[in-house]
Amino acid sequence: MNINLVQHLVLNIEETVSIILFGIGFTILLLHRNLVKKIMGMNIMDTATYLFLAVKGYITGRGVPIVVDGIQDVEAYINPVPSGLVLTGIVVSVSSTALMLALTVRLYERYHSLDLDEILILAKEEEEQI
Amino acid sequence: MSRKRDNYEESRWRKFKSWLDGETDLLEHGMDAHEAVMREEDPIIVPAHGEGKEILKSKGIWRFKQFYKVMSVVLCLGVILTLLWTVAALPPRGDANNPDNNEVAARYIERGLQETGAVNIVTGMILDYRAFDTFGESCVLFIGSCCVLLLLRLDGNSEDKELEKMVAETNDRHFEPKNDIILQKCSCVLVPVILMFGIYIVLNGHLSPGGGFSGGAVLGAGLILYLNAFGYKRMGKLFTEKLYKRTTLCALTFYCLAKSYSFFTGANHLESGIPLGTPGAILSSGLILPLNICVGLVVACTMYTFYTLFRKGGM
Amino acid sequence: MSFVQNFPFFSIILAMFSGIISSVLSGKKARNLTLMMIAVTTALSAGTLMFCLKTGESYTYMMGHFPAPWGNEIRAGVLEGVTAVLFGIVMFLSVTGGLDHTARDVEESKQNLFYIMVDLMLSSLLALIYTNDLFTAYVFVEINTIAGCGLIMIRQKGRNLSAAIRYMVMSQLGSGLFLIGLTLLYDVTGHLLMSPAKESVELLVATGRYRIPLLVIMAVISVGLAIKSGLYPFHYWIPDTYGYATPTGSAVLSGLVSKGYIFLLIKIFYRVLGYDNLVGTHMVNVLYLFGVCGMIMGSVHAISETDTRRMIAYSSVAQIGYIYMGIGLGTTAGMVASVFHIFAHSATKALLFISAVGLYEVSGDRKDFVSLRGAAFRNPLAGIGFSIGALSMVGFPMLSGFISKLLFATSALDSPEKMMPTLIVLAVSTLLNAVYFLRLVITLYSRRRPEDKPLPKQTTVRSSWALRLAIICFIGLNLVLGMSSQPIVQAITDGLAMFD
Amino acid sequence: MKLFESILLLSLIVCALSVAFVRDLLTSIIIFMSYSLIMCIIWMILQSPDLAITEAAVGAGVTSILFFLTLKKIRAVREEDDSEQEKG
Repeated sequence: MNINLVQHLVLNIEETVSIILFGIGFTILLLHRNLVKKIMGMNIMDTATYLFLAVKGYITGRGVPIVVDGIQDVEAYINPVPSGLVLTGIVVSVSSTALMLALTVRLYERYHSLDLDEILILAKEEEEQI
Repeated sequence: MSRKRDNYEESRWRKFKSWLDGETDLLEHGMDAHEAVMREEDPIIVPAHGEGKEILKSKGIWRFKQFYKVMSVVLCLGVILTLLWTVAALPPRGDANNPDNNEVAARYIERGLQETGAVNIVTGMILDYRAFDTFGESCVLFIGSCCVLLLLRLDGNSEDKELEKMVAETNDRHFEPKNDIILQKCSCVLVPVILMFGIYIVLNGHLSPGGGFSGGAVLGAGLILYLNAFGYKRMGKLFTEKLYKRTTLCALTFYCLAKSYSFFTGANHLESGIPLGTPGAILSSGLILPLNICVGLVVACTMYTFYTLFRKGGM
Repeated sequence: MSFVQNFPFFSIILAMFSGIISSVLSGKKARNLTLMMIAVTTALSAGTLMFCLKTGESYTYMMGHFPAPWGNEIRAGVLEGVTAVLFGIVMFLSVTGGLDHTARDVEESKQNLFYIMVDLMLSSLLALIYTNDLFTAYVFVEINTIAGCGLIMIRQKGRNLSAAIRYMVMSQLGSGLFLIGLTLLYDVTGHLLMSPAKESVELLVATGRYRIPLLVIMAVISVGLAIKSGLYPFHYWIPDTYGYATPTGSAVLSGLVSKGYIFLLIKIFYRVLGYDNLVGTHMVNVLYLFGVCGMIMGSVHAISETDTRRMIAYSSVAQIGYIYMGIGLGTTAGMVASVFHIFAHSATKALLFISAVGLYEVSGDRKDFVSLRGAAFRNPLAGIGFSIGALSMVGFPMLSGFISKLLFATSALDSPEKMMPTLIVLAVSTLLNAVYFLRLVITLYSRRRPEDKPLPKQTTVRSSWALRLAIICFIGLNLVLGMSSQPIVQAITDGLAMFD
Repeated sequence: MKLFESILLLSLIVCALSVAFVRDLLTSIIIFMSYSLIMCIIWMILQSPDLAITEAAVGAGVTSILFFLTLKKIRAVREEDDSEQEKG
C-alpha cells in the first residue's frame, strides 16, 4: 500500500510537485509576516494550482490544441478545457496581486512597516489616540 | 461573615454595573490572549518605524504567537499531506481514458472549428463555449484596476494634495534615468518590435497561441518601456487619463453588448447572424476577433495604468 | 420559451453594465444610476420568482449557443428567486441608508468608484445565486472578494487599510482552497457544470471509486468557503472588516457578502456533491461542531467589546455559527432553518448597522457605550430600529430571529443524537445574545449622567430622509419576515426540493 | 525529456522555498521571476503554449514589474525616513 502510494506519487511527479508548491505557497501566505512575501506566496499557490490543472489536461503523445491541416480527431490533441480555465485564472490572480501590492504600498507609506502583525498593532494604536 | 459577603456582592455588582455602562470588561482577562495583552500594553505615542517590534517581543504575545505558529504549521502540513494522499488516489497522468477527457473535450476538438470558426481550440472555447466565465474575468480585471485607482490615485483638489503630488513626482524622478541616450536608442528599436508583436498576438488569437490577454500584456510592456525611456512628458502627449477611460469604457461596453447579444440569441434559440468566415483566415470566427481586440485594449491600458499609478499616483 | 426566463441574465448583465458605465460618470450620476439599477434588478428578480412559483419548477438558461455540458449555463428556481429579491432589497436599503455617510466619508472624486464596487458586488452576488457552473462560481467569488475589499478601503483610514489587507489574505487562502477543490472535482468527474457533475458524483459514490478524493473535495470546498464567510476558527478578520467600513459597506459586507458564499456552498452541497453523501461521510458533523463553537465564542467575544460596531461584528460570527450549525444538522429541516436564518440575519444585521448610524450621528460620531448613553432619546427612530434589530437577534416573538430560532429548535428534534446539544447551545447562545444586546439597548434608553463627558458636537442633528426611510423599511422587512414567515418557509422548502 | 522536466520541477520547488527564506526582497522577487519562467517552460512541455505565452507576459513580466515598483516605493519611503533621521 505504502510503496504503491510512493510509486504513484513519483509517476505523477508534476502533480506531486504542484501540490507541494501549493503547500509552500499556502504556508507563506498564512505564516510569513512580510506582506510582499505573502503576496508572492499567494502567486505561488495560484500558479501551483494552474500547473495541476495543466497536467490534468495533458495526454501523453498528443499535440497542441490548435487545428493543423484540418485534422479534427480527438486522438490528435490534448484536452483544451484546463488550458482555458488556467487562462481565466491567471487574469484573476494578476488583478488580486495588483490590488494587494497597492494596499501594501499604502500601508508602508502610513506605518513604515511591512510586517502585518506590526501594522495591525500600529493601526490599533493610531485609532485609540484619536 | 455577612460583611465579607456584602463586600463580595458589592464588588461583583460594581463590576457588572461598570460593564453595563460600557466602561470595563466583564471578563477582565479577556478571552483571547492576543487581544488582552495588547490592551495591557502602554500606548505608544508615535507609531514610528520599528517601534511596533518591541511590543511584539513582549512575553504574552510571544507565547501566543509561538502557539499560533505551531498550530499553523501543523495545519499547513496537514493540508499538504492530505492533498498528497488525495493525489495518489487520482487517475494517472497523461492517460487518455481519464474522466476529464470525456465528451466535453471531444466536442470542442471535433466540432470547435465548425461551431466557433477558431483554429485555436482554446480561444474558441474561452470566447465562445464558455464566454460567460471570460466575461467575468474581464470584469475582475476592471474592478481590480478600479481598486488600485481608488488606493493610489492622488487627486489634486486641495493644496495639501497638490503638495503631495509634487513630492510623489520628485521622489519618482529621483530614481528615473533622465534622457539616457543608450536607453532611448535601444527602445527606439525595441518598442516598435514589441508593439508589433503584441498586436500580432492579439490579432492572431484565434489562429495561433495567445489572444487578447497575453497580447495586451505585451502591448502594455511596450508602453511601459517607452515611458521609461522618454519620460512622462512625451508619453503624456500620447496617452492621457481621458484616453484610458474612454478606451476602457468603449472596449468593455462593446464586449458587454456583443456578449449579451450572443447570450440572448443563444438562449432564445435565435440565429445570431454573425458569419464565421473561412477558418484560418484572419477575418474569421465571428465575434472572437473583435472581442480579442477589446480585451487586448483593456489589458494594455490597465497594465500601463497600474504602472503609472504605482509610480506616481496619476497619469 | 417565455420572455420572463431572460430576467436572471438581464439582471446580472444590467448590474455589470451599470458598473462599467459608472466609471465615467460623476459621483451623483453614478449614485442615481446605481439606485435605479438595484431597483430594476430587484423587480426583475421578483418577476423570475413569480414565474417560478407559477410554473412550480426551475429552469436552466443557456449562456450562449451551446447546451449543457459544453456551454455556460445559469439556473433559476424558487429559492434563487427569493434570495435574489431579498438580497436586492437589502442592498437597496443599505445603499439608501448610507447615502449621506458615503457622500461624507468618500472623497468627491472617488465617489463613482464606490458605486462601481456596489454595482459589481450586486452582479457577482446575483451570479453566485444563479450560477449553474462551478468555474463561473469561482470567477464571481473573486469579483465578490475584490469588490468587498474595495468597500472596506473606500475610507482610507489606517484601520480600514489594515483590515482590507487582512481580509484579502484570508480570502485568498479561501479562494486557493476552493480552486484546488474545483480542480480535483474536475479531475474525477470531468465536468464543471453542476448537473452533469452531480451525475458523475452519484455514479462514483455508487461504484465506490475515488472515495478519498471525493471526501477531500468535500472538505476542501467547505473549508475554503467557510474561511471566506468567516466561520468560527477563521473569524479573526471579521471584527476589523465589518467594524470600520462605511455604514453601507458594513451592512453589505455582513449582510450579503458572507451570505453569498454560504448560499453557494449550499448550492454546491445540493447540486454537485449531494447532501446525502455529505451526511453519509460525517463531513456535516465537522461543520456542526464549528458552527456550535462559533455560536458560543462569537457571543462571548461580543460581550467583552466596548465598541458597538465591533460588538455587532462579533455577533455576526455567532450568527454565521447558527447557519453552519443548521447545515450541519444533516436534515432538510435544518437546511430550511439555515436558509431562513440567512434571510433573517441579512435583514437584521443590515438594520442594526444602518440604525446604529442614526445613533452615532446624535452622539458626535462616537461609537463607544458611554457616548451612546441616551442616544435613543435624541434620535427616537434610530433607537426603535436598533432595539427591534437587537430583539430580533435575541429571538423576540413576531420578529424574524424568533422564527429562525424556532425552526432550528424544531429541526433539531428530528436528529436524535444532535438534539440535546443543539437545544442547549441554542438556549445558551440566546442568553448570551440577550446579555450583550440588551445591555446596549438599556444604555441607549438610560438618561445621561452628569459625570459623563459632554458630547463634542451639536447632538440634535436630524437624520436625512434617506436614513429614516431605510430604517423604516428595514423594520418593515423584519416584521414581514417574522409575521408572515409561512409562505417564505414554504418557498424555501420547495426551492430546496427543486435543487435535486 | 523526462529528466529535463524533473530538473525543472525540482528547481521550481527550490525557487519556491528560497522565496520564503531569502531575506532580501529584491533577490526574492528575482527568484520569483525565474519561478514564473520555469513554470512557463514546463507549460510548453505540457503542450499548452497559450498558457506559456500568457505566463511569460504576465507572471514573469507584469507581475514582476509591479513587485519591483512596490519595492521601489518602499525604498523611497525608507530613504526619506533615513534622511529625516539624519536631520533630526
